[in-house]
Amino acid sequence: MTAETLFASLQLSVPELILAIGALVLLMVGVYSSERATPVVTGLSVAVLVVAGLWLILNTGDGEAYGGAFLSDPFAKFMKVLALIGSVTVMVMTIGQARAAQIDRFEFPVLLLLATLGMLLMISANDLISLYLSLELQSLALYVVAAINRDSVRSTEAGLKYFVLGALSSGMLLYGMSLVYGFTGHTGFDEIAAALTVEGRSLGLVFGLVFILAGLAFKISAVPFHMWTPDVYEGAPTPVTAFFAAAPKVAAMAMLVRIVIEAFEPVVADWRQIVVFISIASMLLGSFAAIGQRNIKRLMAYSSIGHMGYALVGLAAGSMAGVRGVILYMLIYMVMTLGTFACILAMRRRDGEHVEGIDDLAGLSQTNPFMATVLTILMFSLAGIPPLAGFFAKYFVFVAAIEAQLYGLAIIGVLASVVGAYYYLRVIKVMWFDEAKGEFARTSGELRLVYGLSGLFVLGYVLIGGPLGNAAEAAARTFF
Amino acid sequence: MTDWPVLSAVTFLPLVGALLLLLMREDSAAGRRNILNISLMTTIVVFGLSLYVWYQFDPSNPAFQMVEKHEWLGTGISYHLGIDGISVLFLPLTAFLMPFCVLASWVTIEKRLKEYMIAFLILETLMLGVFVSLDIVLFYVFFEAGLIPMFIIIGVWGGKDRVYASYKFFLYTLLGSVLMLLAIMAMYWQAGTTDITELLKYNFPRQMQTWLWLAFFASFAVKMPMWPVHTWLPDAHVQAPTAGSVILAGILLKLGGYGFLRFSLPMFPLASDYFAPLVYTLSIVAIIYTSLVAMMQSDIKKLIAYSSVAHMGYVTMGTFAANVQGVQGAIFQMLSHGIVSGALFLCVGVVYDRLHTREISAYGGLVNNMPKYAVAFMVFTMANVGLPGTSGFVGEVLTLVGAFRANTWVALFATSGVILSAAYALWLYRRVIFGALEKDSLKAMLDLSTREKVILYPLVILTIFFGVYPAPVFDATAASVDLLVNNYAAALQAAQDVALSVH
Amino acid sequence: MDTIIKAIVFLPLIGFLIAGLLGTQIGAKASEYVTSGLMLVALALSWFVFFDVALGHEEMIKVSVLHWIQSGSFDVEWAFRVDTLTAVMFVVVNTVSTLVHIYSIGYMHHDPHRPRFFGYLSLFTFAMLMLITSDNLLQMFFGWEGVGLASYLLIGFWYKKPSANAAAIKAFIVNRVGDFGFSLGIFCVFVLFGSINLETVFAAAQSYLPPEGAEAGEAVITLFGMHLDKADALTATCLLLFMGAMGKSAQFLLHTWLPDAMEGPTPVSALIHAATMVTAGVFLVARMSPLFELSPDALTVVTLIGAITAFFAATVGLVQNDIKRVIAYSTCSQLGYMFVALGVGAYGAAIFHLFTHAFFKALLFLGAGSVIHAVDGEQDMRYMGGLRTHIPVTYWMMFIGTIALTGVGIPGTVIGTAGFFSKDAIIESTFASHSVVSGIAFALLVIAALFTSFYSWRLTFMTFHGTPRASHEVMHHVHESPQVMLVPLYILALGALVAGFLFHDYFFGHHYAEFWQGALFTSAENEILEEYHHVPLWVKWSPFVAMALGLFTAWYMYIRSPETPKYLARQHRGLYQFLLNKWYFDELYDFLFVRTAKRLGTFLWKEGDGRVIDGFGPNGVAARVLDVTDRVVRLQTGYLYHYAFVMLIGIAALVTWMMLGSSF
Amino acid sequence: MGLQVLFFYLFAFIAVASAFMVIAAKNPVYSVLFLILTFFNAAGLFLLTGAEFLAMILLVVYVGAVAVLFLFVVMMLDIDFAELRAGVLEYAPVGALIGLILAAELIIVVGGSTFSPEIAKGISMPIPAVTERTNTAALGDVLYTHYIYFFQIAGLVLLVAMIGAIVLTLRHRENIKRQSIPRQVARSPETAVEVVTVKPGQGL
Amino acid sequence: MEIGISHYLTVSAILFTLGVFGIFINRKNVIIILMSVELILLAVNINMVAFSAFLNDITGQVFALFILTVAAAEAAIGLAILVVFYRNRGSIAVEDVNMMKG
Repeated sequence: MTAETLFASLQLSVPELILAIGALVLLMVGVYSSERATPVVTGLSVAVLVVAGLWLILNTGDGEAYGGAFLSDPFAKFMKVLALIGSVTVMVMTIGQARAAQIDRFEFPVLLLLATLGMLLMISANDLISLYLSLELQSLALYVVAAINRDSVRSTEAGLKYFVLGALSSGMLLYGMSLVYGFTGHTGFDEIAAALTVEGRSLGLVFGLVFILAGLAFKISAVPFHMWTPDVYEGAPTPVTAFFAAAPKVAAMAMLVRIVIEAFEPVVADWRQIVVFISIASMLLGSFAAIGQRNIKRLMAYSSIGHMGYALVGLAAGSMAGVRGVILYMLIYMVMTLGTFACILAMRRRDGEHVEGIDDLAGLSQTNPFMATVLTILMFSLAGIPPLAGFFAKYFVFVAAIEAQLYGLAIIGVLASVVGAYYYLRVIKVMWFDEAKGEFARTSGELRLVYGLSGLFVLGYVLIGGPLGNAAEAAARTFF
Repeated sequence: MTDWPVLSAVTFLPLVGALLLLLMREDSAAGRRNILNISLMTTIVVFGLSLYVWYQFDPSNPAFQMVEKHEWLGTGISYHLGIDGISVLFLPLTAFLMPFCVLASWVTIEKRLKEYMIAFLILETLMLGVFVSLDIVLFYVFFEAGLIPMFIIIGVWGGKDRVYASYKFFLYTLLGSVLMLLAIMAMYWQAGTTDITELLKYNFPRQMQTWLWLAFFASFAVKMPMWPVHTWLPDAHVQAPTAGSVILAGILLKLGGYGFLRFSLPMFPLASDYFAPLVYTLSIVAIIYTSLVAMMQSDIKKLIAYSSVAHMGYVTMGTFAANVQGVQGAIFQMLSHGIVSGALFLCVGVVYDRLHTREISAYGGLVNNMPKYAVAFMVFTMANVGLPGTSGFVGEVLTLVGAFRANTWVALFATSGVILSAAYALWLYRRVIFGALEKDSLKAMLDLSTREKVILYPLVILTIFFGVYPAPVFDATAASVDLLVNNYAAALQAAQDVALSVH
Repeated sequence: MDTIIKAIVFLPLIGFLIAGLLGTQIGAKASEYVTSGLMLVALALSWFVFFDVALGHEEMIKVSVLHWIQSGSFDVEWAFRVDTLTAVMFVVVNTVSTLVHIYSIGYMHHDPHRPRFFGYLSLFTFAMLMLITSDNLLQMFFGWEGVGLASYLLIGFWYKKPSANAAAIKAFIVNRVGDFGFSLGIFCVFVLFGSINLETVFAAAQSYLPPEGAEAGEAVITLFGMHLDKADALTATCLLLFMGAMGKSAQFLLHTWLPDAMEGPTPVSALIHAATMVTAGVFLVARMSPLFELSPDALTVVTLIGAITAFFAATVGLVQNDIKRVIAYSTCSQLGYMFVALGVGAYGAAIFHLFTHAFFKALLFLGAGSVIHAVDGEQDMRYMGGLRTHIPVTYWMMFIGTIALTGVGIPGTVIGTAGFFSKDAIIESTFASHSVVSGIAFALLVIAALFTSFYSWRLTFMTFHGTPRASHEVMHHVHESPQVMLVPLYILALGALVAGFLFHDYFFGHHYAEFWQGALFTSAENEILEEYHHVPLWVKWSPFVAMALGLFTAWYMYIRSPETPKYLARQHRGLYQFLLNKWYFDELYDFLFVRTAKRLGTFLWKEGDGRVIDGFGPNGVAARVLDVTDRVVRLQTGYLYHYAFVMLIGIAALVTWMMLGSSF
Repeated sequence: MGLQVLFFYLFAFIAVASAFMVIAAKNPVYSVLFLILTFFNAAGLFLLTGAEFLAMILLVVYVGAVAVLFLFVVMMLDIDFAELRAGVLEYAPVGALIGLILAAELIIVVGGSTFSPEIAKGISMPIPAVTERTNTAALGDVLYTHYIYFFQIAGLVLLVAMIGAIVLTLRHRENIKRQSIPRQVARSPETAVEVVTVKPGQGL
Repeated sequence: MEIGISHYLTVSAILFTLGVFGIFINRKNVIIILMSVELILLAVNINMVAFSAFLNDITGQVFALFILTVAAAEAAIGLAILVVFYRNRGSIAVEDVNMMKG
């Protein structure tokens, strides 16, 4: 690698560099300042993320870097912006919540920064090795933050479960990668695709594909590799859960899209079967299992399982419309999730105790109408009721599925969404129909800002959907 | 075509009212009054605008008018509005009922008035939007979004079992609609557009029509509701507050019928023809079955709800008779039922407000101290029965004529509904209104207040007016219905010719 | 002329609106005077029209008022068609109605709801006028249902009485059964002729059937699975229309509402349930004679039903004890006569009987009302008796009514009461007709005549003769009715006596053609008008004999030997009960329809909606979903090894699937 | 060649057998030791394929660091081994069945598959002949040039692991005595020693 | 008899399966699970190295090198989490890791 290519490569990965260097600097800042450095570090992390994001939007070109291992293209940029928004939002939300959630340690924002860096690298990964390494970078950071409330049994249990199953899944992913490497002789996506076109499909390779998809399915918590999700969502500190639910999903989904569309494009028939299967399984399980839940974080876990199933519907289509659908779905899903978690974070009693039961929301429409309205809008949107954003998200992926003639998938999908609507309705019902039991403490400004913006986005999607759709289309065109 | 976007204006004006309400505070009596006044003014202005639309509408032109079209979400979805003879009258109907809903809630809604009115105004926008949409996705958005405010209305201001009812309402209709959504997507895939005007011209393959038709049917049949997917309606009606019932029966049920006319019949003529016997059967079962069930109800609202199911049976029957009488009858029946059933629910609301029960057995002899109420109720009962001279008759007889032309058996069974409807309606009237005033709880009940008179009397007048002089309705709808029916016949004929030439 | 006709029809409506809407403001007296005054004007105008149209031979008049329904070819106007038939009905309706209005001023003067009552009366009149002036079937249906509504309201006028309410509903619903057929008939007409405007239909009907001997032609309509050619289609249409007539005119099988309708105030019974509304069926068949005439089969059915009704109602009338019910059954029976006349093609005779019947039956009812008024609301004849001396005017009026009803007159001459002319014409026409059922119809009619005579005199004897059986208290208060009630009786009595003599030539005699001017259609083969003059002498005498026999028996059983009826009743207990309970029709219908419908309704509600639809539908699905949820949630055990196990199963399954899938 | 076969089977058999013992051994300490044995044999297999650097790394990094870490934690978390629960194998038959199916499929498909020579031709980073470059040098050639990007990410991964381990386990507990060398060095006899005069026969 | 790549792959497949098996068959001790993960990674490494040798491509060895690196990091994190869990719960028996379920 010559100096010029290295320099060109560095130029393409400036946002990542900003994050990496920022993380190291903030680590130093944290280490060498007093205990109360956490807010400062958090604030600075936000700044780092914002700078990286701005640079990404304004100043980053398209192209390959590091010998083809790193790719900067419209798709990557779109998804990176999403991931950054997700991270920034969670970071902002934690500022006021860190102490209450017992995560007020300066390492926390640093770890989030490193995880975000992992995500960006994942999104840009164009090689099995870079994919694996960036995935691990992100995962390891997440294992740690899941357990970061180290004095809580639940938090550490969440971390343990997440870690054990995560390690198993990366084992599977790696095993698949080794097979793919072995059967194609390459680790680069483009070369894999080229080799596959020449060689055609072999069963060993398909096994590799299955293992890789299983490993990635774990990251987006798709059935049957979802089992960690409810427990980890419930156990991890709420800001951490919010983080889990948003940005990593975007990154993992982006990675999944890229690998199946780019590297495995020649064996589309094989991976489509698998994607259809896990998509259906996720939609169904997400819908059914959520009904019995009492804990709202757990509910959101099942909800996210279901939503990943819907997003996969678009991927199963494998067309440009499908990818566009997935992109929009992840965008909308992330906004809805962040808004919802902002509301969950705001569920704090007057005495400072955080509550997580759905029943604790009783009568919210009277005690805090604004939050109740926003949460209602978000719930309806998650359920996919028009004219809210969630409906359009579903619409675009299902259109793609219909175009790909995946009728069964589409039908099961919409039926599952009806079942799913049931539990979202329960949240709404509790807020509006039931009598209030007690009031929540006054919500901090940043949380109100987050859920307010989220609600506004969901509500106003009908107005801004056009430009967003075009951007998503441009991103999707990368692959076609 | 007008220069300013009148349809957008009429559709979204209620939202403006809702936004104004957001600024209001409810805690004081003056605040309450402000909320009520704003709501009332908004609905009245919207009604005025809708009348203007009707006035501007050119009845001789069967095509869509006052069209507005803008790019919207990409991928073929556009913001496209317009009205034709089939949809034009539903605007004034919707806008007309809203002020009554506001008035009906004037004193009865004690808690959370502001949210209540906002929900209603949003609902109005959504309902109006359904009728003016010329993009099928836009249509779906409006169609489906109506569930949200209605769910809240039933759930928050409803009766004892409101949770069950609101869930049932929501999930039942959602289930039907999502299948329609799939069909919409399939149509987009097949035809490459979601523009209704384009889709109307597109010939879908026969096989596909069958599936699309079934998917649309699933949605509209639930919305209508047709037997056997009607059971959400009695529950929803019973639990909903008075104004909610009015809207539910008056307009929301019409969305299904409108959908049949807008989509099923013109876009899938072959499938409509193929499935007409099914629709007939279900309509007949609806008419007879639900009439019998209605007869045995002990809850006033439930009885009226079941009678709505029966009346919607006439609509579906007339629609799928697919001749001028049937279709016009169906439209008229929908409009008339909108007025009459709305009025009946308002009537129930009047006594419910006084006694807080809907049990028929709790009433009796109301005519003794509420003669004015008795008269109004009588008029609506008779309209419900389909007495000539009331609006209920015109639609019923036309749908029957249409059905008779299509299939005499259908007309035979459907006509027997007139006997049953008389049975349940008059029996209800007798048990509530007639008889001696024996129950102490009833003795103190006062006759209609001024507000209630303002609510009921215009409806009485309209009921009779449209029974005697329905011409405005027929004038507005004739051209479009002719076009619809002729295209339908032509499509069938063409398919037959093809089949013949193949053999 | 247009204005006059509009005035005739709309004056009662105005009366209704004034009395109905402003009744409480302007007071009862004003309401009475306004409605009655308007009726008087309408009456005068209708006599004018009668003279102008029927006797003055003016052409048929058509007055358009307003467009009503226009949907494709289904084009209906609000319009008035006035020909002789309408003019006759004008006279009948407005005369009786006016008199009843006036009579009611006296009869109802204790009632607190008089404005409402007079409003209803006027509403009824308006609807009836709409019915008879209609120029299309739908407007006729409007009037048809309108009178039904008014009847419903008036029967249930005393809304505190549960029995009145029940009777009102019964009347409405049984009528609706008839309307069910009527509507289907209208649809048939529309499909067959492409229009329901009478003019168009009649014009088309002239040349509708293929000429005699020609091919029957192919099926023109598929009715309830039957492919009908033109002739059969016409028959079916007529039968369906006739079903409507049966309901409104309380013919056999659909008669049950009429006796119960006597729960209403007596003037109502006179107006609606004797003179006008119940004859609407007769009017309908007469009006549609251009169609009926083409369908001999339909006419046969009409004859048969009419004859059975005449007989059946008469038998029931024999044993009833309620004074109004006796008259009600009598009405029912007389309507049967009219239908027989229609059935045998003697439309003129039918309308003639309608005309005369209106006078004497209204007279009888109003008389009965006067009696009831006198004995303080008592209606059971077993608690009357000996009233002749207390209320002589009423007695004589009732007497005139009775002789008119029983048809007293001298056969072969023109001396006789109104009933004598009309009824005898019917009986003779029946005998003379070529109908396949003429024999049996004739026999039934003659027997019915005998019974008519018996129960009419029985009524007179039980009420006015013998010893008083009412309590002392009541007898003490017995008083003659005021003039306002008696004057209408006088007028009606006059009509009952002379109407037959005056008009029989016009209705069913030499002036038939120029009087009717085609308002009643008779086909070329129909020569009943000619033939009935040539029946054998015994036929001409048979009604008279029957009448005399009836009179004698009644005299014997209720004057001469009052123990006989009781003895006979004991002797033939079964038969007596059978008749007393009106052939158990109410019980039968209650069992067959009412209770079945209720049971079915409950069944469908609880089982159909509740258990099956909701059980397998929403509730069932919800329960299944919860089951699945339970199971799925139980999978989430919280144990790491289970989670890993699930992942392993997933990967193994996918691997196996891909392996097997690719080997296939 | 015979020797290579012999050693392959030797290493392979011991590796599989000891791997089985890792999961089957009752005592976790034994498990760790069996794991070390497995690593040794795997290193042998690496050697057989010519990946000598990796073989050494496996021994140094894995056996030397990771496995010892495991051993350390096992010892540290003073687990009461007597309380190991019985009846834990309820799902074992099903699990074993599925595991066997998976293994069989993998062996049949992966082990039984053939490779076309086409693939070997198209590779991008050929291993230089042993005669020219040692394995270690060959790795070094590419690791810091071509794969510098991956190398940097790997560094970040290790950084995260470090931060993670510290943030989770490091505790500044109160009331715990720690050695402080500066303090020890800075101590003077005056501060360290207190001279007490004791009267004879009285004691303290 | 030639030792081909399939021999190595078979060994690796067995080790992989044993590793997976070890995760869910084990109820005693979470540490065993961590060791099982190490077995899986070892299996992958054998695969990588074998492929590398038989393809004559050094990428596989580089990949294996990174896998070793990450595995070490993973082990560190895993043990750290295990330690904090033990501090809270006083046990690392797998059956005790079940606070949250449903």
